[in-house]
Amino acid sequence: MNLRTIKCAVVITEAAIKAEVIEFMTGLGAKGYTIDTVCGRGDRGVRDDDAMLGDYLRNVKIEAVVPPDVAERIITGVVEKFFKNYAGIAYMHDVQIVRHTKFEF
Amino acid sequence: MNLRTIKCAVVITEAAIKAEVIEFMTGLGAKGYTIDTVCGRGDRGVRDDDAMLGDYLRNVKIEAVVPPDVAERIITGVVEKFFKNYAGIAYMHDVQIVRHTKFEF
Amino acid sequence: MNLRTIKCAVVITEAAIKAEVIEFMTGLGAKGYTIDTVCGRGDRGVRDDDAMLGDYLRNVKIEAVVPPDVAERIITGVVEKFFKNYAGIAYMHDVQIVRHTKFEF
Amino acid sequence: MTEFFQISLQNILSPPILFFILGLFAARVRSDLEIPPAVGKALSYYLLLVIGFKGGVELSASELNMTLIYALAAAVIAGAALPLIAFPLLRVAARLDRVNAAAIAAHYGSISVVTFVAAVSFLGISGIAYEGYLVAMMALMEAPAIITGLVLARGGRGSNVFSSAFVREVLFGGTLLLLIGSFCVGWITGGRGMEAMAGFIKTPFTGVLCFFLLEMGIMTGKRLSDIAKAGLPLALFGLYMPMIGGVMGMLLGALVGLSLGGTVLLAVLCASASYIVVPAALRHALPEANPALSMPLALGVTFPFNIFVGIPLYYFLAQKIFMLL
Amino acid sequence: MTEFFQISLQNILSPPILFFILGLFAARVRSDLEIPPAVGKALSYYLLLVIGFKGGVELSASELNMTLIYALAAAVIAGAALPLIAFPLLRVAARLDRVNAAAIAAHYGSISVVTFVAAVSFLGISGIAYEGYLVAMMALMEAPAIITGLVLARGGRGSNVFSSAFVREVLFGGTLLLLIGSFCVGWITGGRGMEAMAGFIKTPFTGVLCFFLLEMGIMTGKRLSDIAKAGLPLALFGLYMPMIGGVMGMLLGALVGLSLGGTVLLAVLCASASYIVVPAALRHALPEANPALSMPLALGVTFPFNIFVGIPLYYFLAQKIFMLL
Amino acid sequence: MTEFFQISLQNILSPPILFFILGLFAARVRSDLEIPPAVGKALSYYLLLVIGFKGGVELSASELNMTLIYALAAAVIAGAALPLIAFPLLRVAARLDRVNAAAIAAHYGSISVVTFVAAVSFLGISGIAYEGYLVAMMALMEAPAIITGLVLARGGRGSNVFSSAFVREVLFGGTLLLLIGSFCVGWITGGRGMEAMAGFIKTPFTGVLCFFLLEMGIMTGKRLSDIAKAGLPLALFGLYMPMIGGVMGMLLGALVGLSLGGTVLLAVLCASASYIVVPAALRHALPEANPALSMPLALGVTFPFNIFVGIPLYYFLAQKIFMLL
Ligand SMILES: Nc1ncnc2c1ncn2[C@@H]1O[C@H](COP(=O)(O)O)[C@@H](O)[C@H]1O
Ligand SMILES: Nc1ncnc2c1ncn2[C@@H]1O[C@H](COP(=O)(O)O)[C@@H](O)[C@H]1O
Ligand SMILES: Nc1ncnc2c1ncn2[C@@H]1O[C@H](COP(=O)(O)O)[C@@H](O)[C@H]1O
Ligand code: NA
Ligand code: NA
Ligand code: NA
Repeated sequence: MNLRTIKCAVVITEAAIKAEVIEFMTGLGAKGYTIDTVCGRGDRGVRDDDAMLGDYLRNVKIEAVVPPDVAERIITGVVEKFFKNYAGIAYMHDVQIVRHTKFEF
Repeated sequence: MNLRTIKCAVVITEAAIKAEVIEFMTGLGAKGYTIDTVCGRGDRGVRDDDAMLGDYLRNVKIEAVVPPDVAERIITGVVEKFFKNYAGIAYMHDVQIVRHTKFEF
Repeated sequence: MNLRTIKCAVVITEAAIKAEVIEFMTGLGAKGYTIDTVCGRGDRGVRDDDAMLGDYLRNVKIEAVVPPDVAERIITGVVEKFFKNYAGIAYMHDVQIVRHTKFEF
Repeated sequence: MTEFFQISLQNILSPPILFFILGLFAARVRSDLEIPPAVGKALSYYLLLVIGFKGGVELSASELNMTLIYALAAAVIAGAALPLIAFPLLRVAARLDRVNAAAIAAHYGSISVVTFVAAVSFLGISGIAYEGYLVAMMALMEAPAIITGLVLARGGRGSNVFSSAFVREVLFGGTLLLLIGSFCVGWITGGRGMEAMAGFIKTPFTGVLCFFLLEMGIMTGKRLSDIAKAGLPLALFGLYMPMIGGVMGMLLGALVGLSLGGTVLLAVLCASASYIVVPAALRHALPEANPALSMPLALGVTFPFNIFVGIPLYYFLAQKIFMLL
Repeated sequence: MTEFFQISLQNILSPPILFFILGLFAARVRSDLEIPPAVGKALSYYLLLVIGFKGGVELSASELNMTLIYALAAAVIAGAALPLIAFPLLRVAARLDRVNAAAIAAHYGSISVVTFVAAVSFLGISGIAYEGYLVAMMALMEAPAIITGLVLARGGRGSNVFSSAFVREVLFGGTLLLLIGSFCVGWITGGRGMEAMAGFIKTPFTGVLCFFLLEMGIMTGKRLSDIAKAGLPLALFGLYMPMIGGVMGMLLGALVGLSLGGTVLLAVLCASASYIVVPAALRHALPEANPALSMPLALGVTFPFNIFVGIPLYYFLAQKIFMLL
Repeated sequence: MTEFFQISLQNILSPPILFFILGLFAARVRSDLEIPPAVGKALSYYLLLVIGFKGGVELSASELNMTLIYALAAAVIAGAALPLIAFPLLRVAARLDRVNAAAIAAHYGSISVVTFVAAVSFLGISGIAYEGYLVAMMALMEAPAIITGLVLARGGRGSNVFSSAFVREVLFGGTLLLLIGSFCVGWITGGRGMEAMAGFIKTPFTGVLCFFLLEMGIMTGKRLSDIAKAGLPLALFGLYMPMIGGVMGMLLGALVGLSLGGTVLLAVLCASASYIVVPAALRHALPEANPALSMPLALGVTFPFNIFVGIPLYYFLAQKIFMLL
């Protein structure tokens, strides 16, 4: 099988907007995603997993393996759409995959 | 210390076959791995962490820092061996490390 | 927006020294970090999440998106400072980001 | 008939069922109400421990007779026979391919512990006793059901049915092991053990069951939409198959001479479908089978049917049968 | 006065409060003592279930009269009115911008379930009864408080106040849904239900509350340092606002004819500030508001104030009022 | 001798120990039975809270006398002395390097709370009373043990023994803090507190202990294989060291005038080895030490030895000693 290089777009943000961000990413062309609950720290201070106090204190890390153009639209898009009011970062990096049709429309 | 570029092979699949996949990866030459439980969505629908209902509904993310040839064999191998019947994706990407002997045989 | 390539430095080590490693990374110039509890295996054997038995059996995965020079100092630094006595690995890889000022001083 | 309505009303108006309804509602309105998975798992372990332990203690109190032997044999037979009934129905009525028909058949040969627990608490409220060894019967139904299913899937050829992974999943799977283990502990320690454990086994039981059924309701509610995908024929199977199983269980119970309570519980075992042990086992032994078909059916259709209609129905019918005897 | 000291001493020397202090201490010395989040969440669900269920059962026992109607109306009014009092204070005294002032105002119109539970257990120790429907009153205060807050933030224009996300967060949010749901279950099943559930509802209650307040203490302790950032004027608001609310609650309670216990609890509801439901709702409905301002205030200042001083104080004052009546 | 067999049989046939065996079995057959870590941690906190609280309540009931002072002193001495006995044995018999010998020595100077709890429930079944302040003694043994270990490791030079991290781990570590904190709460609230808490402290205790020992059995079983790596001399040390400690504890107990129950518990404290607090502390204070050596030994060898053989043995011997007195 021949490998192909596409992108992995990663968004780390408030669990409170998990659903919105996922919808946004799939809307831009992500055919799938993987999500995990994480803690962290940034300009908006420490964000720790106090499950009792609710999602808005926790972070989620959402990653989607997508074609380069989709990845770029995702990371630029989330910054514009969400990161004015919500805590978060977004980045992308190259990944080599086998079944490229699985990740493209 | 001089850095060296090798690969990080990532496999996201059903927790049910965690043991088999790990064995497969170490068998191909991974001297270590890091594993985490994740949720996600793909062609086989949403896979969420309903611990009560058992592993086959959850995903694990297994990553192994390995030499490039091993990484390639891992991601092509898991696709052939597991992803016909099991949900999952696999990819690899470059990483720079310090103690390369730690990751090679 | 124009993208810029910087680094993501990843450290996987014993949860017991989580605080020390974070301090070390931020000390070297990481303006933020994301952390997660993971399991894994390496030269020091299997490290699984037996929360009851305490942190020293668990791993944490700490990643920081930072300028290349900081990333290099982090991964070479943690190896020297911590990995003689503690279990762990460290690596870095390229990532493209949008708001580079967010990650640089 | 009014009598049956009274019974099912009494069932539905009990706290556990009402919390199950609350869970269903929460899931439908997409509430963020959700028992953390780790806690849900611990609660399920609590129920397994309690049910197993109680069964063992009761067995230790009752002297062993032939009925026990017959009953255990009946359980094995039921576990193996039910898939043979379900399989053709699934092939013909639901037009499923061999593998998926066999897989689902295995689910219906096996049992749902939570349905059993709900039935036990239903009998408790009505103050009806049952044989302690019904827990053992429950434990004996899993394996035959799965094996039959695998043989059906392989078209008669039961090749590598007993892979080590399979054995570990089924015989040593957490669910069954804790159930049987607790059963043995209860059996060994008997009344003395129950004395020491009562505050844990009896005091919070109903409440924990409510908490647990709340979570079950949420999980069931989440999957209701998947049933549409499964299609009407399959959904209907999820409704009539438990009744077939229930009747078969009742007749078996009366045949081997179980008490009224025992007969109801055996009916519930035969009527219920596994959504934890069997899916896990088949994921390894029959990976070609599509879990997205069986899960919603067992959890989304048959489980609520038994909770709302099945349990009171089998009780009502069993009463009638016992009057004839 | 000595009388008040006795009351608050009796309050502070009760196990729940002492465990709260232990938690504060643990956080201050940066101990690794920490209830796992999943368990903490489950415990909070337990408390909601218990409080809701008990309230429902008690309501089913008492005949419905006009007081109930008045009381429920009073709750809605209180929830809507308190933010109108808090808002100007925050704008002027604490010099906050419109949005953040409105956001914090909403927190103080709403309620803190844990403070309510602590007050219930305080009344329990003193053997003072209260109306079951106070739980319903508690549930009715959230929405008006948040809506008022949003209208204030939007400068009168209540645009898109009722977004679907908002409704789901507030009406169908886990906290409220479980509280109201359990209340209904208790109401429907009444005494019979309580009989079946007592071992879960009553037996471990105080102990679980201790466990939970231990965790609350840890979380509060962690946030004490953030208060400094909030600044003195805001911290002071966290101290005098509950007293304003408490007095208002007392008068409302006496006015609508609640019992002594009920009056104290209404005072506690008005005095307490939400740190779970409101922050979650506003994160969606008012994202410009900075949660780092409201959280430490409600959890770090007002919550401990009510636990240590507020509850006994409102009880002491309510007694005095009832003597005059 | 038959008498000893009866005692240990009665011990082994108690639900907690049987569930421990079930856990061992589950781990050996690689079952997926596993209490979620979050729940396991919460259960351990429950046991700490209960043990601490009960101890405090009992202490508040008994008048303070010199025995208390002697006993506390004895605990400190035991904690500091045991590593001095263990160290040479480890150096010579097990041929360990200085650092690892010192590290393991510290483990055996310290204590295992779960072993203590198991002994308490063992005494409870036999209806034997013990001094409440044994909990305080338990708390006092940790620090001296670790400090002695560090001094031994540093070859006499106790440099940076008291790093802030060290103090936080040992004095303010979750385990110890919750134990002492609950002890104080129990002491302050006394009988009144126990009244309010009994439904949480006493009712589910044995059951929770079963659940917890089930998990302990699983964790122990998982580590049995690691013992092979540790080597026979070290494994043997894990068997004879507890007996040395046990005898020392008994003599100390009799010397300071503890009751029979108190003497047995002190023996258990001296015989047991820490696998939570000490490893965590040493990971910071003595990172060169290899945790893969001490853990399997304390958890895989000494813990089960004490559970199965030690506890009944120390009880049997203590009885004999008390007959001579
Ligand atoms: N430089 C960084 N590297 C890795 N993760 C980061 C970084 N900055 C922020 N984060 C993550 O993004 C979340 C929100 O960041 P912020 O909006 O800066 O508070 C933090 O809680 C971290 O989890
Ligand atoms: N494009 C993607 N990006 C990231 N993760 C994915 C993607 N597609 C699938 N996954 C992950 O792989 C799992 C199985 O995928 P699938 O086999 O397509 O159902 C999903 O549950 C996700 O966790
Ligand atoms: N080659 C590897 N790939 C990914 N993770 C690794 C690798 N080697 C070690 N690790 C992680 O680093 C931790 C400590 O490694 P070690 O110090 O080799 O025992 C392990 O528990 C794994 O989580
Ligand atoms: Na069945
Ligand atoms: Na309020
Ligand atoms: Na010891």
